[in-house]
Amino acid sequence: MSGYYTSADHFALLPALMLVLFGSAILLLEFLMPKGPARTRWLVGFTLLGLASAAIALLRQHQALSAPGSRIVAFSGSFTIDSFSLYFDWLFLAAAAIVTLISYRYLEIEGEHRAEYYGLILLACSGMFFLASGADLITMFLGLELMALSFYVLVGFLKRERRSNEAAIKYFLLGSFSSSLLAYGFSLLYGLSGSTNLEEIRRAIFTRGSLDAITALAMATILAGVLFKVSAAPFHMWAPDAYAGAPTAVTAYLSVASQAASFALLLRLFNGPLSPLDQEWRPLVAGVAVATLVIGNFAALTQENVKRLIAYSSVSHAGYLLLGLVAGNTTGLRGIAVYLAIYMFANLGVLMVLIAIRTRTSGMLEEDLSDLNGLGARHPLYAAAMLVFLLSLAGIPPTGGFLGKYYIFLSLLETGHAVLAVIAALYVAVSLYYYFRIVRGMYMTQGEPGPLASSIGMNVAVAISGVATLLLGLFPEPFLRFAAGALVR
Amino acid sequence: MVSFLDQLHWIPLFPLAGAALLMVFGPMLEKRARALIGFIACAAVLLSLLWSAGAVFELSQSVERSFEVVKFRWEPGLQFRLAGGGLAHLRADWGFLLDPLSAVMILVVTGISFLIHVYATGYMASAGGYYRFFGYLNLFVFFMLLLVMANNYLLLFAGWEGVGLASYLLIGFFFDRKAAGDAANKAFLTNRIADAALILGILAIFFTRGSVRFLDLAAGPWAATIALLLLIGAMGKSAQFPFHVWLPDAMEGPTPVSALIHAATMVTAGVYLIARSNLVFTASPDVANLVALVGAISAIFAASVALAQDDIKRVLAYSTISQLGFMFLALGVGAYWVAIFHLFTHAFFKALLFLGAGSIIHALHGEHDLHRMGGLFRKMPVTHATMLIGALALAGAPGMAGFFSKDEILAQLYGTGSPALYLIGILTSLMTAFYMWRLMQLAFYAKPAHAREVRESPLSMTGPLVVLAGGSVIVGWLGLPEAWAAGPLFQTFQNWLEPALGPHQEVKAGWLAGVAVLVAVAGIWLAWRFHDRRWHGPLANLLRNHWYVDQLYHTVIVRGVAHRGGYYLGHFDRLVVDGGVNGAAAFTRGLSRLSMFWDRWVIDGAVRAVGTMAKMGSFPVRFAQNGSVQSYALVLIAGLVALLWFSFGRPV
Amino acid sequence: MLDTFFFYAFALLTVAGAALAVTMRSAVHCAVWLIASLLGTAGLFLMQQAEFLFAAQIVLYVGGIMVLFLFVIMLVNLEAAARERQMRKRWPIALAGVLLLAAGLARSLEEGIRLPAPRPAPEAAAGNVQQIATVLFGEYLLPFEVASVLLLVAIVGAIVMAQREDAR
Amino acid sequence: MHPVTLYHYVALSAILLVIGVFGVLTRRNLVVILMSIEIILNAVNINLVTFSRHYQHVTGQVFAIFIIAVAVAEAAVGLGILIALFRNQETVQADEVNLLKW
Repeated sequence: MSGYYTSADHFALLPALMLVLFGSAILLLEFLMPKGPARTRWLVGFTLLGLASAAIALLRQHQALSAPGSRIVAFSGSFTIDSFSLYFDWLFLAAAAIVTLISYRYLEIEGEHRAEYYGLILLACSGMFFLASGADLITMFLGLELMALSFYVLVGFLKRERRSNEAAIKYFLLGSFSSSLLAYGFSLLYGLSGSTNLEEIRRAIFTRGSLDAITALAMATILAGVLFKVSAAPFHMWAPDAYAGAPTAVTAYLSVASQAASFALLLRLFNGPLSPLDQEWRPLVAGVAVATLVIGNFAALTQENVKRLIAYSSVSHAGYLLLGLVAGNTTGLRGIAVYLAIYMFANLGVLMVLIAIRTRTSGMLEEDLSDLNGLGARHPLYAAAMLVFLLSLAGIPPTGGFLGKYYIFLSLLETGHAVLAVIAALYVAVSLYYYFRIVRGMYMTQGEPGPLASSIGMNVAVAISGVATLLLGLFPEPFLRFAAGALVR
Repeated sequence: MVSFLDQLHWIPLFPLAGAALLMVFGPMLEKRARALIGFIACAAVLLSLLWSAGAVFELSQSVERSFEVVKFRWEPGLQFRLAGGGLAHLRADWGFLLDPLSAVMILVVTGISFLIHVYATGYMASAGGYYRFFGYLNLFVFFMLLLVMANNYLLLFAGWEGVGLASYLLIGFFFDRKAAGDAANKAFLTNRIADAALILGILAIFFTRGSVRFLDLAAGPWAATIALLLLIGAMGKSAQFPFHVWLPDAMEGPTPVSALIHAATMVTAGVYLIARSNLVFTASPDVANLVALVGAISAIFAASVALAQDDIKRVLAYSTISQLGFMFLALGVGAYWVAIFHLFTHAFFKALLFLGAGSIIHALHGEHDLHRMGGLFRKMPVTHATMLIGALALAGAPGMAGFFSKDEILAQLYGTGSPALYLIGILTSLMTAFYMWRLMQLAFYAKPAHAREVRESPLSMTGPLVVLAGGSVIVGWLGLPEAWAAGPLFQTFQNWLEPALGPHQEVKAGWLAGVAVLVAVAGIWLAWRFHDRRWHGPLANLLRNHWYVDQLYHTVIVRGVAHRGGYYLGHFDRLVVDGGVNGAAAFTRGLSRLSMFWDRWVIDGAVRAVGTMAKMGSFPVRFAQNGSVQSYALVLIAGLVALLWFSFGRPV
Repeated sequence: MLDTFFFYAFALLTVAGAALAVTMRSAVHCAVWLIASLLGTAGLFLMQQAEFLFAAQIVLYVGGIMVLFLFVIMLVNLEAAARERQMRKRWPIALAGVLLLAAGLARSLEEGIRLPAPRPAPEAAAGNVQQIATVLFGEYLLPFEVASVLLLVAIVGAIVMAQREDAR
Repeated sequence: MHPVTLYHYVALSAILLVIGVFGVLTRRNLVVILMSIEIILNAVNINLVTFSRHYQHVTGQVFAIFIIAVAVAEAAVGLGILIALFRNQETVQADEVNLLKW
């Protein structure tokens, strides 16, 4: 009975612990610091410091796990550090760091620059760590809730804005509703196996053999709960509203980090406890994936609000990612890993350019397509970066986005889902239409010149995302090797 | 000593560096040293041209006629299970291949690009955004070279999409015209649908053969599927029926762009792709027949539309579609080298014609309407002389480049024993000669329909015209049938391509050339006779008014008719006298109008309808998002119920 | 027999309380009926020898959460809202959805629930609270810590959201 | 009377789930919707305790404790958001919150 906090536990926990410590400390720190513009810079610096220390701890874990297939099991088996969790942890850290960089000027403009914002960013990130490393229903559920609760508050952070309020309440209601359904499914899983450990549940379900009605209920409720989190149709309806109403920096965080964490949950569950039922859930997920592609792409076609457009495009990306799960083989899982990372940089990039063109005078939270008009002349480098991000989202080589889709398509062919591959390829063509509405606005429309809210942090973030998007497409090999080990043990 | 062949990758890198330089320093140079922008752009392409020439020369000296340079591994070589059950490593490289086929392509691309860059320094001299234009143009050359030099399908696809992007940016370059932006979008989107097929085709190649390298390609399984998917991809890029709708609209771009991208290089990528994949096409005769069919339809259809166009660039655009159709015809009957030969000659005279048209438009301050030109042949002697050569080459006048390549295609069509295809080829040739000469008549020899002071274009523009005109005369002599003139020089082309595209078969029927000449002469004569006639009569007017509801052309026609009404009245007697012959001409015109009607309303309409339907489909999805949080919750529960009942429904 | 009686009594309280909680007009009444339902559940916990949860249910849920609810109800002055329509206009559609869900649940349960046999229980030397403590601080130490962070986030979130603007 | 079995408890839980879902889908009042979510979580707890009894260990009960913690946290945050919303819009009716749509 190893019920106590051992050094191995400590080693495993350290990155998440760092985030929690810094996240809590920053709340206290606010009172110690003088008011004024210097304070906000300190907040950003302190947050980055927290992320950096988590990164150092993560790097040490990385070194400890250099042997393929090795893993650290801690806390009586409820917490696992393996290549899977490490991969996702790096994604979360990168997303949090970039979001911190782009938040500075945005919060200044909105006049909501507060320590709680950064604290919640860090705490949400720690929740994602627990989610990705959880090997136990309870740990995963709490990690999920930790992340989700932080996001509910972050989405409503501009509390003087009606849209932000509304987005928060909608996201909160639907999110906790779906969480409660997920919890119901978890309770049934526990009932069917007598354990909360994922591996033991898998064994119990495996020995049950065929799918009986109560197992079907558990599977359906869990599917609904998890598919909600990844914003797959028809559980996606929170996404456009929450994305549109949230502060844009939070939209960025939500659309990449929360999405990635939810996929971590999805993969852990469906390749773990529910893997004996794959014959049953595969067609369901395939159906959901196609519905997601159709709805996401079609709804985006005529959107005028860029954030809603990006929301629907995220929905459609969730569809591609789910197709990787449908294929479910090595190539498909690698495809998901690669896709998530590439999508992260591109989507963050699009939203950060949106933040950069935001001015104090524009008032409302609304980001119209027309706001981007003439960006090509106003700020050629931002426009070029935006073009690269959009090309990546549209999956055009040689940007990174192409590779993600390429792997997903290949995995579909490999597992004999040729029809799904054709559908997916056709929807890539559709998606180009709405991405290029943005491009057309930037390059082929006259816009009004106005000041840009650029800051050093913003420029750094744009540079990082842009270079990452290009490099992932041009010389993806080192990254692909890293990702290849991530999802396959 | 530097070996050009070993450092092959520099060929595309020069234009890339040029594009990067222009994009970063362009805004600065635009204000201070405009000339330097043009110089950088031209120099980048010139370096690339010289390097290509060196590399091709070295290749011609070596015994091995295919040379690969692999710079980086693009894909990490993951294990992958193939259709046949075997394991393969997923692998694609940043690798470049120089073989006889890509050698021809890079020479065409860099050579024509260089001339057009030089021309553009004159043509765009007064346009805004000078650095952007040359930056995009260099970027295009980079992607085009990537396309033709890639050693695998995946890298080819990267270039393929890249040229699409560059073409998009260039078509929409004059974005203060709304039509330009629309045309850019249309071009990119139409292509993208075809590209979906192409990427599936590439995946299928990998999935069945375990490699996407060109040199590993073999006939093998799934040949027909792969060939079909590649064909659809090629049809998009090469603007073949019914994907051709984007090309005429793409003429909204600056004229040098039309010449380079939409006539000489990018649109031939489809032909290149099929020639490159000739093994799978040879292995699936049904798809090969389909290629020929697509080519035949495109050739005759586009030629008939070109008969009645009034916009000088649109005549040339439809002519391009038609000539690409010819190339597809040749590909379809398995005469790959002939298709590449025609691609080669066509690049010269079509670029020449476009640049000549650009010279006229430049001189007339943006006038595109043929009926408002005329009388230019004295005022623009160089443009006239070179255009004349280009027109004769395209019409197939004996001795010109177009004559040899087109005659060879016709001979091959005849030789493969399909009289229908041969007949279509002949008819298309007739129409080609007709619309080309009509263009020449209206632009140069008709009475001036304008009162502007017209000046010959500057040397930077006429220089390239002269060079291209020279090319249009001589390059045809490189691919003569042995029966006409045997000798290493006269068969350079087929001998050069033999290692890449297989041995060539000669069709021995001397009278075919006679027919071709006859047809060309007939077409030119008809055009000379009837170029300025308009068919009058109630039916014609009715049809004309009906077909020209299109707003864009409506104003042009109404103004045109009002302007020239008196002129036509004066010639009424002549019309009556020539009634009989006129009837035939009228019939041709009617046919042409019918084709155009079909094109503008049915094909284009169908494309638009698909777009509109997609947008219409958007609204129900969006309106379901009604803002009420409980509706969302209800949909969520509906989803849950569906999942639940579906999982019950499956056999336990 | 007594067990059966108590089960049905508590079950009735739980279900009726829940049903009234979602149908009563005034939010205060809803809250009161929800408390009744939660108390019924607490009784059910007691019947299943979950003494600790019984206490937690009463202290945390009834004492904590529901008081919070009542506070908020007073704060936002819901009595005005109580005079409005309480159901959505399209509630019959929702009802249809709920019925389909109920049918699905019934379908799942009609086969009965087949569970693996429990492993031979270890000596129940300790009482319920002690057992829970052992498991909570042993096997579930990490979730316990995560829960504390979760509550921290909840506190921060509630403060951020509910704080008046002029307070700073 | 039948003896009370595990089945009865699970069925009871299912009934509570349905009631909770009904509340979420139909009530206009956001506070009552929140309460309905609490009912669903309560249903989860009944399940957990019941299964815990079946297996004769306390894992399920521990899980239930965590569910209660989550319920507390959700209630706190949810009510906070609700108050912020009420300050700006003077309403707690779900269907009057529909600025964001389409």
